[in-house]
Amino acid sequence: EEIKIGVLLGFTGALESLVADMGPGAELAIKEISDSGLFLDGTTVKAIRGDTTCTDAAIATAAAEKLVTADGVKAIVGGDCSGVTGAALQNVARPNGIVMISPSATSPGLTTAEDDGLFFRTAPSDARQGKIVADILMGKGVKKIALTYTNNDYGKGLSDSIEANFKAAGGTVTIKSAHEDGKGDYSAEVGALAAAGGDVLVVAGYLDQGGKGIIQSAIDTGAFETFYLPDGMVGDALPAAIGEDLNGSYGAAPGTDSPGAAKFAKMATAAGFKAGPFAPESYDAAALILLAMQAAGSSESSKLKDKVFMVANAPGEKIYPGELSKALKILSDGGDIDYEGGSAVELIGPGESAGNYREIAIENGKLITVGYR
Amino acid sequence: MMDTLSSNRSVILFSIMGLLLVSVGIYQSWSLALTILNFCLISAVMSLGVNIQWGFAGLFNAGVMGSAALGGVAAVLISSQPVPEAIAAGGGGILAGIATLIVIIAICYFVFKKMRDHRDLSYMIIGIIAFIGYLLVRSIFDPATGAIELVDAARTGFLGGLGLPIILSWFVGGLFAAAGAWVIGKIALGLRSDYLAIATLGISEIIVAFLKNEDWLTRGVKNVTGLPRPVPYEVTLQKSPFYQGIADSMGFTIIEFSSIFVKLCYTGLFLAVLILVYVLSEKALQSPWGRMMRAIRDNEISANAMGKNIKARHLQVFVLGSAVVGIAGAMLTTIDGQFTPSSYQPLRFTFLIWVMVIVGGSGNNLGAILGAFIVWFTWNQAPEIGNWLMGVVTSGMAEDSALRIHLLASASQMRLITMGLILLLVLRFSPRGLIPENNR
Amino acid sequence: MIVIDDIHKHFGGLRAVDGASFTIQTGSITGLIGPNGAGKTTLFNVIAGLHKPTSGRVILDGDDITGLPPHELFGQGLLRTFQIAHEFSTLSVRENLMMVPPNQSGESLIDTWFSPSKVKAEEEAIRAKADEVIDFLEISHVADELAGNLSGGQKKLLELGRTMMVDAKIVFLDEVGAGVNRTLLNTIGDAIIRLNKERGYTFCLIEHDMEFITRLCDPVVCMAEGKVLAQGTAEEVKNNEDVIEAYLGTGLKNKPNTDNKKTATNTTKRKA
Amino acid sequence: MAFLIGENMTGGYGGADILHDCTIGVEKGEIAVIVGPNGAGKSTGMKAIFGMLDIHTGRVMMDGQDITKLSPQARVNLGMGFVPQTSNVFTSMTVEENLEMGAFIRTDDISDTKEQVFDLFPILREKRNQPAGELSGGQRQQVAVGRALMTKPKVLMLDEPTAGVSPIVMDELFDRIIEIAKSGVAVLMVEQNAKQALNIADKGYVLVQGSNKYTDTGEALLANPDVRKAFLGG
Amino acid sequence: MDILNSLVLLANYIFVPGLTYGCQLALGALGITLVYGILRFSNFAHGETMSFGAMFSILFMWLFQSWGISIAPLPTVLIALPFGILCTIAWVLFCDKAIYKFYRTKKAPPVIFLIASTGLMFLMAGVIRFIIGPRDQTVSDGARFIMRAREFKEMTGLDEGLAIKTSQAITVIATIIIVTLLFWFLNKTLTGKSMRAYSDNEDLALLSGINPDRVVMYAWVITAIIATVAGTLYGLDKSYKPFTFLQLLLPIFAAAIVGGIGNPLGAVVGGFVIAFSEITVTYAYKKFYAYLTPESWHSDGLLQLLSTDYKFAVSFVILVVVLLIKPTGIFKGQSL
Ligand SMILES: Nc1ncnc2c1ncn2[C@@H]1O[C@H](COP(=O)(O)OP(=O)(O)OP(=O)(O)O)[C@@H](O)[C@H]1O
Ligand SMILES: Nc1ncnc2c1ncn2[C@@H]1O[C@H](COP(=O)(O)OP(=O)(O)OP(=O)(O)O)[C@@H](O)[C@H]1O
Ligand SMILES: [Mg+2]
Ligand SMILES: [Mg+2]
Repeated sequence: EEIKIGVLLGFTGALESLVADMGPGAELAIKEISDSGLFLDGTTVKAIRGDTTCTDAAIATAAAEKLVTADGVKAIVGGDCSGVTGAALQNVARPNGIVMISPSATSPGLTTAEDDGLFFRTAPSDARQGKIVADILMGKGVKKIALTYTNNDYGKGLSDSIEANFKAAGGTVTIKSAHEDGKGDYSAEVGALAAAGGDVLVVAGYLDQGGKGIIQSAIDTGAFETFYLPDGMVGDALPAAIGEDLNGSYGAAPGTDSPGAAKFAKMATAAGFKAGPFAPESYDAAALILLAMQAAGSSESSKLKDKVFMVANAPGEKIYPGELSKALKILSDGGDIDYEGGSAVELIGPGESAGNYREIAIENGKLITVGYR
Repeated sequence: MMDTLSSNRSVILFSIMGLLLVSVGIYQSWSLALTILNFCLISAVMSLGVNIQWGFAGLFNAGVMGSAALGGVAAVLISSQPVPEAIAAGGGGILAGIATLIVIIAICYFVFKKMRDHRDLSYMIIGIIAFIGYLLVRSIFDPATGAIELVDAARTGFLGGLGLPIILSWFVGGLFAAAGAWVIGKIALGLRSDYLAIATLGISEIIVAFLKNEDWLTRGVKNVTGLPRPVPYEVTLQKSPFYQGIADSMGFTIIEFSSIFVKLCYTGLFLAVLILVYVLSEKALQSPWGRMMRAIRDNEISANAMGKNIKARHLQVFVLGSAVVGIAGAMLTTIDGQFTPSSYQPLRFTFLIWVMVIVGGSGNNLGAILGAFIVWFTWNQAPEIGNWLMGVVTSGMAEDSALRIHLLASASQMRLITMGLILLLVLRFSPRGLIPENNR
Repeated sequence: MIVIDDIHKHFGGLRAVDGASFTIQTGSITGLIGPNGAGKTTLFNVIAGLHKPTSGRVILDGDDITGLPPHELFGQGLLRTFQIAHEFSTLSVRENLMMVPPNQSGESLIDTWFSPSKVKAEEEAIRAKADEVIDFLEISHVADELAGNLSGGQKKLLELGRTMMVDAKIVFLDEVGAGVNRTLLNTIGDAIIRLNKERGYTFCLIEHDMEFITRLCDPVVCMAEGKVLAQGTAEEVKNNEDVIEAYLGTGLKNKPNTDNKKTATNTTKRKA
Repeated sequence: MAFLIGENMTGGYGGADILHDCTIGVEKGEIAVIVGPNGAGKSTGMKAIFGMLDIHTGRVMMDGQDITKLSPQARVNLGMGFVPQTSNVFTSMTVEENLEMGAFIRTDDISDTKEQVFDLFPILREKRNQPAGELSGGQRQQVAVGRALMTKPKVLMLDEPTAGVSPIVMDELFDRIIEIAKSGVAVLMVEQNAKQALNIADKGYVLVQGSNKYTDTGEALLANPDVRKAFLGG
Repeated sequence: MDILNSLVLLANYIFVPGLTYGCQLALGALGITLVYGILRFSNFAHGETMSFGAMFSILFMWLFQSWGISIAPLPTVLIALPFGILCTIAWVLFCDKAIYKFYRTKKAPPVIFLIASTGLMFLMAGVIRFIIGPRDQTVSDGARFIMRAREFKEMTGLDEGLAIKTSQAITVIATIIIVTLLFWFLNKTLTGKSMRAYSDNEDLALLSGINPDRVVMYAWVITAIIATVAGTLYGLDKSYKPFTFLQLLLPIFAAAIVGGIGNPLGAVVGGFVIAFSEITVTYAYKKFYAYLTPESWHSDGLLQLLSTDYKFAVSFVILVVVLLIKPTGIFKGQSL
């Protein structure tokens, strides 16, 4: 017997370059579990992709509808952008009672939306990260920052939270301005940011989208030399693209001193993709779904939705990427696990990741971990 | 003769379209088929709107996106619940700001009218007034909007709406879009062909930028979710023993039944709108009015010399067409159940609708409808077709061939390729559209 | 009566019309001649509201109509045809004519949607009228052809036909005769005279065919280089030295004429 | 056989046939004139000879060679020049560029010919740098004819070259056409100023509904009372 | 000193980036203008053509890099460019044969071409992602900077720096060369004139002995060259990512149209209008103002007319205003 899991992400459209790693991330977990032979008495699992295009709610709804009613998926990893995720959740997942775990939709609106307990996410909460950012910056003695964010709910929410926390800690935000992803040129944004000034530029964006464009342009014009990199910006691709000029910048991304992130990165490389932003989260979302199924002893969403918290949080044995068969075994033996995965998953409140943070710095054109929070 | 030929053709083509939908129902699921049908219906209304502008009058309106977005805003303003705290915090400021804005516009207009004879001077004065006015209005608006956006930013942070039934917003959406179109038309309709296109596109980008960044009105990129529905919720139906009974007697599970039932309700509503718009615009097209529009489209100078007021007529169709698009925009927001400003992308809301009109056969209402069905269907089913193609292509390859792996990994890109191919093929085999305009 | 009062129309540095003044009396058939580029068409365009004059006024029966848009002038009974045919090429010949009558109730959407019977009755009357015009112009075999597919001359006829669809006060014809068969042109001439006599239309027509001008027009105005060069009866103008030099010339040089042409004198030199 | 001849041409624009077994020809050094009512198919006949529409019966011969299947460009290269009746200038290009385009296939020096055209139509010299679209109707017509003259063709085909030109220019034009013919070029033209045209014509064709109704010398046609009455305005 | 500082400030944040971005838009707009001017339709596939050309340049660049060929300090991609151009020429000529030719012979209206080009846009977008994937690719190697901001400060002793990148210089030079050549070609050479003649009146061009197939071929070849150069230089300056070219299409069209579509000079001017209006209106003039006025006048405000959120809107406002004053663009473009 084979069960199906939907992978509902924007394979085409604005975030396609991120999804190029997120999709394989989710599928990696699914394959790992399917190949283990330990899942639900040897049931195999198959991933089925659905495309959200990131922006088009109609397409996303129809894609979800197809996954659920035509392909008969038991649960969905996705969606990616908050808008389409909300539409798919309300119009498809809820009516059909299907669990969705989103690796990247961070909108607070989703937190409060009626979800009948079906919606979870492995992306960290903005509120928590804002605090971390303020702490790190203050710790370095930074008093004045300029802030730019990608103009979507992720960027907006994160920057709101950073601004609030940083101000509360006594700092000044000289400017807070949005940038659009995928545009041709960021000179105007950088011009305004530079004029406002600040010791550090906080770039709440994505590392291969507008965020990168802003940093590139800021370095080119000499507007800023030091950047703070929140989770969407942390990845090896960024120093690789920008080079030595990024040295001295720092940031933090979800992660523990656990080997999770590194392990995932290795697995990703072996599987032929990169551990880009939200790729570990995608892996974790898929893993959580399947582990919850194992715990529930059933692939039905109505059953597994109650087990997600159990597998994700303590108590239990910590599980990292690549150890899914171990987890399956423990669960089938009636044990308990604490799934950490690639992004140090910790669910709080209404089903979202609380997260620990790994502080990083760029040195010699390389991303290195300097500590944990 | 010509007529029967083309009507035969449309019967055949619509039947094929119907068969495609039915086959989705059989081979995939009925629920999916109905979802697709519903979006097709909305798209059809939208493409009728564009057809009125382009097909009837030759106006190259690339601002479809803006009208659709205005329709969407109407849905928010009509149906979402008011946020009393926000209104208390900034409602007064907003009102004062709007009042000031109106006064300033009135002054500018007054100067414009009074100083007919000193054009350059009057432009200068208007410029200065507008600039000062802009600063003034912002000084009133900014604190108010700031206060509103602070009210529980994560959940509300906006004024909310009137809390009325959402179906009312279809009408209001049409009005909003019409009002917007009137302003745009007054500004831009003097421009021709591609110049008009880029100007309207530009203005609609401005509208969307506004909706995306003015959080106090629309929550901006944080989206307004949970808009009420004009039809029952599946979960409610699932709990009702009455519907449970019906579902049982028809041999469906209650989940299947509820989701099909809800979709059918939508289908009924959308179909009613589509038929109404179709009948009215078909009547218009077949009348002397339609003849006049075709004449204007053909040769403006000559039509003007024959006593037709080109500007007024252009404005009329522009407003009408946009209103229809606005209605469709409100309908789309209704079925999504949420308003997402960042989803208004020119590719999706302008080009795609244009493709529908041209592929279907511009100037022909049935064509526009058929085009909408086919294009949206393809847009949606392209990944399936793509995957299938990919499967065929890679079937002969070795399990671990690098090419096969690469191809399968890129299969999602087949959406674009399939879409492009189908478009090119359709256009190749009927270059004037599937149901061309009959020239008499 | 139309008074053309010191009209100037400049295109950049070029003075296409350079202070033209003359009067078109009500009930007259005024001819307008002049060398190519004299500014005749430009003057028409100014009168008909297509161009705004650089300066000067056009006065129709005492009202200043300078710069009114074409459709308003049409409403006042002022019609014009185009030198380079401006047919509606994607409409049939009949439709080309049927679209002309103003204030058709079918042109209002409200009436179209809510009082179709009224629209229908009106439409039938207009169609009958159009068929009449079509018969007159001897183009009934192409009545349902797209106007874009007409021959050059047929398009010219259609131009004329459109002015016959309404009750006009004054009609400006810009070279309706160019490219029209001479036999048919004579019929058209008769029609113009008849419309003038029976319905009291005033005509102003540009034409290069002097025979035609002589037969129809009184007075004749000759323009050159944007100004009025001469005016008077056809005979007066034809015999005016300036007009002969600038416009008429003195006939063929190479071949002795067998018809009613003067012999060439080779000495004539024209101004541009 | 004539230097250029369209023999028994039948065909049209894809719908019903416009030309019915129509024959038109012209000798070197001669002027042939086609007259007839509007819509008779005169222009269509010219286009057929120039290969701009398909004739399904009949053939076009030039200098003894069958050119029925040649493309219009190929005919230009064989030395045919054509002034169509409508849209016969490049409106967005200057007068001078229009003339240069007329000489596109020539590889020799064109300045002499250009001067000749300017001498013939002095107004064009004055307006050489103005876009042709901004010219008056008659001036355009002069550009159109000038463009064809620039080709230095062996056969010159003119579709109503004098429509809209003032009498003085018309006379000059006819003079010039006679000269051109005398220099050994075959001239085929359609005219509504039929009396003047037949006056200088060696051969005249009267077309009615796509068929040859009368074919004779110019003088004879002029003298024929039926022709005069029905087609030349009495 | 302060005046110098303020000028350098503007140069660094407005002039240099505006010039570069303007040139990038102009190069794109040139291709659009050329197709519109000669073949008479709005080519929506042009953005993807740029992307296609850039992709091939990058593929060849990788090849050369793997062979260890380099022309440091200039970026390697420059030697790959000619090969990219050849591939793109082949591709567009193929597309013309397979797609547009049919509509040309049918004399289809421009809007059909437009929609066909949209179809091609989708197709090419897919093909490109198939070949090179949707991810971001770094193109630049060699010396990135001609002058860094820090170096400038040290050199001049000013407080403000001025940075100029190699890619910026290359872009500007390429634009000047291409525009001049194109202008000269279209207006002075017989072939160029025959191309304009063809676009003006196809039938008459035929009667003048102009070979339409050749005109069309030339037009596509030139378009392919410009597109590849534009795409590659863009990738060199920023980075190459397929998705951006879809987003670039809009400003590029805006540039072509505001300058007067069909006119090469218009494309350049239009590019600058769009680029500079985006940058100047949303720039925060606080620092600039601070340099020029006494201390006591300074305020906390950013002196920003509009937030950068509206930068796109601003360029469109300017565009609409320009069109209202000059309805066919600054340089009196064509209109179908
Ligand atoms: N739009 C324009 N721009 C520039 N010059 C123009 C324009 N329209 C006309 N002209 C010029 O104005 C002059 C007068 O042209 P007009 O068309 O009025 O002449 P006309 O008297 O009607 O001549 P014809 O008998 O040849 O029709 C011509 O020299 C022409 O070149
Ligand atoms: N492109 C076309 N498509 C279809 N029919 C056409 C086309 N052009 C001309 N016709 C038809 O062919 C017939 C002959 O046209 P043609 O242009 O040859 O007439 P003509 O003798 O030159 O008349 P004129 O003296 O008015 O120029 C006309 O009835 C016309 O309607
Ligand atoms: Mg004239
Ligand atoms: Mg003819």
